[in-house]
Amino acid sequence: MGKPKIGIYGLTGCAGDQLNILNCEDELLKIFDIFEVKSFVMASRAKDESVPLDVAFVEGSVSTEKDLEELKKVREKSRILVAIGHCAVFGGVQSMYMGCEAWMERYKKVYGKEDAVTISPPLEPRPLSAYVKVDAVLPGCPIEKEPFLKMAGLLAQGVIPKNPDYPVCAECKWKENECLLLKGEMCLGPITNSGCGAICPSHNIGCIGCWGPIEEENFAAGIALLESKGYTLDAVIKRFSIFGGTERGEKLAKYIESVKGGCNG
Amino acid sequence: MDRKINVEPIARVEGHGGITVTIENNEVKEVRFDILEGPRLFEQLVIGKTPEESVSISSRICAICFLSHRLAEIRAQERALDIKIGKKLQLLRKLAHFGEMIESHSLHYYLLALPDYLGYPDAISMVKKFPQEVTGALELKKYGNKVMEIVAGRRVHGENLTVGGIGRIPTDEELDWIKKRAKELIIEIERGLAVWEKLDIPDYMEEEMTFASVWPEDGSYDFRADTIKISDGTELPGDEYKTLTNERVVPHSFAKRCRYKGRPYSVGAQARMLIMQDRLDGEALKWFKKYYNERWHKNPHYNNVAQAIELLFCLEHIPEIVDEIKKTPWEDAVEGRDSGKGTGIVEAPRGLLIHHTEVEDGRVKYADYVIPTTQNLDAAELYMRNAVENLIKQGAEDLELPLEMIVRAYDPCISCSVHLVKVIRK
Amino acid sequence: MRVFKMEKGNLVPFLRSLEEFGEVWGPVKKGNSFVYAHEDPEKFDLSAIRTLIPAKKFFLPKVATILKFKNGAWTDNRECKKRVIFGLHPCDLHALNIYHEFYTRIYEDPYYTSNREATLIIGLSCLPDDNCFCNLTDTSTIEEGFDLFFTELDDKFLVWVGSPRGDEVLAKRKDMVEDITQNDIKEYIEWRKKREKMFKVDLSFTGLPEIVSASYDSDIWDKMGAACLSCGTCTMVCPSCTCFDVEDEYDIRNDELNRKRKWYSCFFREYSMVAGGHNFREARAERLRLWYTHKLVGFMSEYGEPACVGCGRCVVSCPVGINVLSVVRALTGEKNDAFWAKTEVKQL
Amino acid sequence: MKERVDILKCEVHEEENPYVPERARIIRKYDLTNDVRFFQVRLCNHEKVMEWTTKYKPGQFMMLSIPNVGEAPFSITSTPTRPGIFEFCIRKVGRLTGKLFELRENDFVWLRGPFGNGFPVEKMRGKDLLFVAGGLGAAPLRSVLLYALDYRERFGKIYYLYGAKNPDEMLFKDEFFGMKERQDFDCYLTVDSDPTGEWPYDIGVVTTLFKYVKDIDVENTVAVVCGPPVMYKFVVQEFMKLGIHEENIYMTLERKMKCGMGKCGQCVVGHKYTCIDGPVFTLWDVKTIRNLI
Ligand SMILES: Cc1cc2nc3c(=O)[nH]c(=O)nc-3n(C[C@H](O)[C@H](O)[C@H](O)COP(=O)(O)OP(=O)(O)OC[C@H]3O[C@@H](n4cnc5c(N)ncnc54)[C@H](O)[C@@H]3O)c2cc1C
Ligand code: SF4
Ligand code: SF4
Ligand code: SF4
Repeated sequence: MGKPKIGIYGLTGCAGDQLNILNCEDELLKIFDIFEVKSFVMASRAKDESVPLDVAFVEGSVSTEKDLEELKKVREKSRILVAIGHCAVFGGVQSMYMGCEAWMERYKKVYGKEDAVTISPPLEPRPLSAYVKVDAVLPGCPIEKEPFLKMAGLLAQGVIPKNPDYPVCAECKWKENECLLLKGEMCLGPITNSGCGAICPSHNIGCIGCWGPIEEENFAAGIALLESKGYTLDAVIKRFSIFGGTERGEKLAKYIESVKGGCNG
Repeated sequence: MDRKINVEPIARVEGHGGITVTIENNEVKEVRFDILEGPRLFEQLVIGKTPEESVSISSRICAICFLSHRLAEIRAQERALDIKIGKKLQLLRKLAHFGEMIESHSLHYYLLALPDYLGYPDAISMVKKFPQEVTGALELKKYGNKVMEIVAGRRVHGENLTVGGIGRIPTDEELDWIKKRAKELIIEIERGLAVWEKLDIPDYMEEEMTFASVWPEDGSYDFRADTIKISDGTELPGDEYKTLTNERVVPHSFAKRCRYKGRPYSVGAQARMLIMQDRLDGEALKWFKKYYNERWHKNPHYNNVAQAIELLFCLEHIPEIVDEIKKTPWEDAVEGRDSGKGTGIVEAPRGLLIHHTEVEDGRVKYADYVIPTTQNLDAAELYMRNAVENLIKQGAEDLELPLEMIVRAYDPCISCSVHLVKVIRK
Repeated sequence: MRVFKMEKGNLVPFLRSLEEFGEVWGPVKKGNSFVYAHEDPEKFDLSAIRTLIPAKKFFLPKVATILKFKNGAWTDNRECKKRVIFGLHPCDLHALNIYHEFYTRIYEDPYYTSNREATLIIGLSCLPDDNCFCNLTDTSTIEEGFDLFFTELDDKFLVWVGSPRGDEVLAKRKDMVEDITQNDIKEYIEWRKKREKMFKVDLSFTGLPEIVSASYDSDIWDKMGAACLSCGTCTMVCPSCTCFDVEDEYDIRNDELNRKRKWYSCFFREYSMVAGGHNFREARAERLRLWYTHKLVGFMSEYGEPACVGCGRCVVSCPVGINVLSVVRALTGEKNDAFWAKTEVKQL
Repeated sequence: MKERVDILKCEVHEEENPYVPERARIIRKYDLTNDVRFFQVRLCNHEKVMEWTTKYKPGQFMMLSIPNVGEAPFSITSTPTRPGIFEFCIRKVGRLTGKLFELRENDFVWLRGPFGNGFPVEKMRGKDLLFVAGGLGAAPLRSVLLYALDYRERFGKIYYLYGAKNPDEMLFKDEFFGMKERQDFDCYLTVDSDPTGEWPYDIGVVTTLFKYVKDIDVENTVAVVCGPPVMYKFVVQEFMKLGIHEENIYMTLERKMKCGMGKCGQCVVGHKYTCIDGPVFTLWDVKTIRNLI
């Protein structure tokens, strides 16, 4: 068995996940050594899109027809497709209004008219899984070095990695932090995927949820709890939606509909 | 000869861009720098959010210069809300900002730009011939990252620096490490700078250019100010940034375009260095003098070396920033109002960055972001057209690499440029 | 038990001198709370009540590599560190005793045992705050499970020797301690009386196992389940929670495979999930019931005492107020103003 | 740092660490159904082969490791009366089992164990035995069945009732077909449905086989059921109808396990740890510890 062939791709996003791969300064040469990197446009001019890949890492949300085309091409030639980063896994901040205010209206507010830009028809931003099968995910805005290396390690061994199922609070307790929620701060730890190492609470900053919603999030209780601490429903919903991605966006829209009608915009 | 050249995607830049050149009868019909990165509508995403949320969201515009975005937004919010911060916090922000410059410039200079001049597809392939330079680059990058991690919370999208405050102040041990390591690394960047001397800098695109950058009020070479200076001598108060930028939408790009007095202009390390050259000092000044010549005013390739000199400048100044932070006592910010307008102006590694915000009752009502790459697009197109015309005359076959090199010289951060577009108000 | 007394001023030099056995750890302030840290004993805070994370972190580390795989074989990877831990209160020591029983029953957990043998345990007396209820769980005093135990009186410490190791340590520091007098005993008795009066939690734990068992079908579990965030905080802070997860990680830096174990919680979704995605405890209510039955009933039938040691950590940690006290109140029909009990959480 | 005085012990003891798995070689494998595969493995360390393969009890399980993927419990389907090897039948359901199915003969896996209480084979002595299996439940049952047959003289009457969804889903079909020929015990096989039309025996759910159970001494019968959770209820009803005592009815249960030694907690039910207090439980246990099935 030769070295696994990999490709690293970016759709629409801030490139933070690819950057954090480049940020593995001590391990970068090693990564290029254990894998045969066939395409990593952000780092190299050399690329070969003609060969099938063992693993494709894809960052970014699908936000134009062109993104979608590229995603489908990558999917087709890759055995394992890994969504990296919040945009690819959940849709990114750009998808926070999913299930709510019409996207085209907002688009027009920025660009003036629907067809102001003709280069590639825009799409409302969605995660990869909205269009293709995704074999593994590494969330985070951005992904972190340690979980990435862990994931790369297993992939290099031919094993598909699995993410933890628990929220930031667990890691926060491991860091022995005082709970910010108990101090009345808006911390999204309990409904957010772990993996970051509870960075923000460890800096006395409430988690803003950038690792996306945990699968079993009890956001109804989260809302009720924050309301009991004096935050308005509107403020809580806004905060929840920022990194809620398309899925929580839709859930929130339903929730708001049921409690007060209207939308999270 | 009819020819259509399409370079897409452009490698070793952040985001998705493409260059389309159409040549008919040996005449250049069109040179187009397309931005293919999808729209994310940031200026709409922040509407209705709190100032803090707006900072977290808008810093996601770009990963490489997230901190600049963050600092620009923080500054905009603080001006809108009339929040006054203490000196220690100012210095901490400055330190983090220097960290970002070091990280971004080392990434760009060594890993993204140098391979072109030396004839490699990427930096990893350079390891054999230039082991010291490549490992040195990684060390510098790691250091810049570490500074951001310590002061800003993490390498990318750290949340530690907030409107009017900071979550956790770095410990003395951390600060001491930052200082010590800065001194150790100076040798690395000087080694990198020495490579420039041996390079052939192409001239087929040259044309006199207008430059713009911040103009720090305290007379220092720095990356934050409330005033913009243009190379024609004009000084603009930050709030009047539109006099410079004049954004417009073009159909072939999700990024808007900027022109000053109807002409392209350029921002970035080269612009900063030309405008603030009298404020350089130390070794950085010596290297600038060594490499400076008339072509700096008309050739974008000098942006690369300007970045490397700036990197050295940052390393040289970090020790004194650290010393000052340590001796300055903490003061809480003075709260102002909950409605108002404000503009935050900073230098991102790749140039002038402007965040404008309007807040009403603690919620963002309007936002406008003008990104360095947006400002550089027209200049890049102009230089590419020159290059194509001259290269055709010289009968050159390979147009792709020269064009890509021009684009890369701008160190474009395409994902930012895209979302950062003017809101049309009815 | 042998008892000595020590002048207050001798404590710091005494603790410093213990560095010769291993790292000296003790409670230090973090924000408004406390954590065990390896610092100069001068920084130890004798007034510390409960630390954020209990001393179990020394015996079952939050994350540890237990095995390494190299050249076709798994090898034991025991990293034990010699430590002196100062400042464990009676409730913490009771919890450690539970840990000890649990981790040595039937199969001895070699990692636990190594860590335990490498640790010198020094207890410290405490005065309860509003959330301590070790008087209700019968864990407010301690007879065994420590090497030395310090009781802080007005102007001195009484030092109880709980093990031959403790005796040996003290024997080499004879000049720091003195024999006790009749008067010291009197002072101690006064101190005990004063302490007993300080417990504030007004609640009866009598008959609790039966009550919890009988409440199996009570709807309070659903009410709690609606509010519980499955954040796992309660299990992380509980000194008698023992669960862990095991995971293989391949480290590309050193080209080696590590089998790691890390703290885990019965509140996490996958805890009770088996092949085919079937989950024996799909509803959070069921996980809560498991925890409380395990703490208050199950352990009782196995070890004759509840697994709750009354340290109050869940009381101060659960963001929605689910804790032993509020649950017992709910089960026994007492007034309950916990968030989960007051608030109707409407699920989608 | 100063040399530390040696009061605290920090040496790693030489005694066996029950977390360390032993290497074993897959010596035979074949498909039992389209997603269940039979694996026969042998420990690589010759010195341990006999010790390990004679000391376990039917109904116990091993923790099987594949490096990088992890570890999971699998019932031993072979019997200590036929030592030298371990046999497993494994259904492909996820990461570890998926990887296991990629392995070939002569590849390695890693084992530790045995764990669990196993069936009370001593208590069964002299008793009539009634085994009922459904689907994959035949795996742990096969072990105790073969054991009982190898020590045939120790037991009274033996009934083995086994039901599968359809003929293709029946494990060890040939082996059990062969057993039907034996005169010294009663083996009955059934399938829920038979799309092939070639099934020679009963058709219907496993409980329909109870009609064949005759002349057992209910006071002196041990009944064992293994199968999917849904089956338990109905089979237990049949046992009760026959009048078998709750404490003589045994079943094996499945929970997630990470250690097999009553430490990780993931298999806990009430105050029972399935890995050490089980996986074999009596009906009485099941009734008193709620949530067990
Ligand atoms: C005592 C006992 C005996 C068993 N005997 C057999 C047997 O003989 N043959 C057989 O095919 N299977 C048996 N199992 C089940 C077997 O352990 C699981 O099928 C196996 O763990 C699935 O692992 P996986 O990595 O392939 O699946 P995963 O990818 O881990 O997950 C698939 C599903 O299995 C669950 N799961 C994960 N780990 C375990 C675990 N350790 N135990 C149970 N479920 C788990 C997950 O929650 C998930 O829902 C037995 C289980 C127990 C407890
Ligand atoms: S601070 Fe936030 S992440 Fe940490 S425990 Fe509290 S709620 Fe959870
Ligand atoms: S704490 Fe929350 S916001 Fe901060 S990095 Fe982690 S997931 Fe993101
Ligand atoms: S009971 Fe409280 S602390 Fe425990 S998981 Fe639920 S919300 Fe978290």
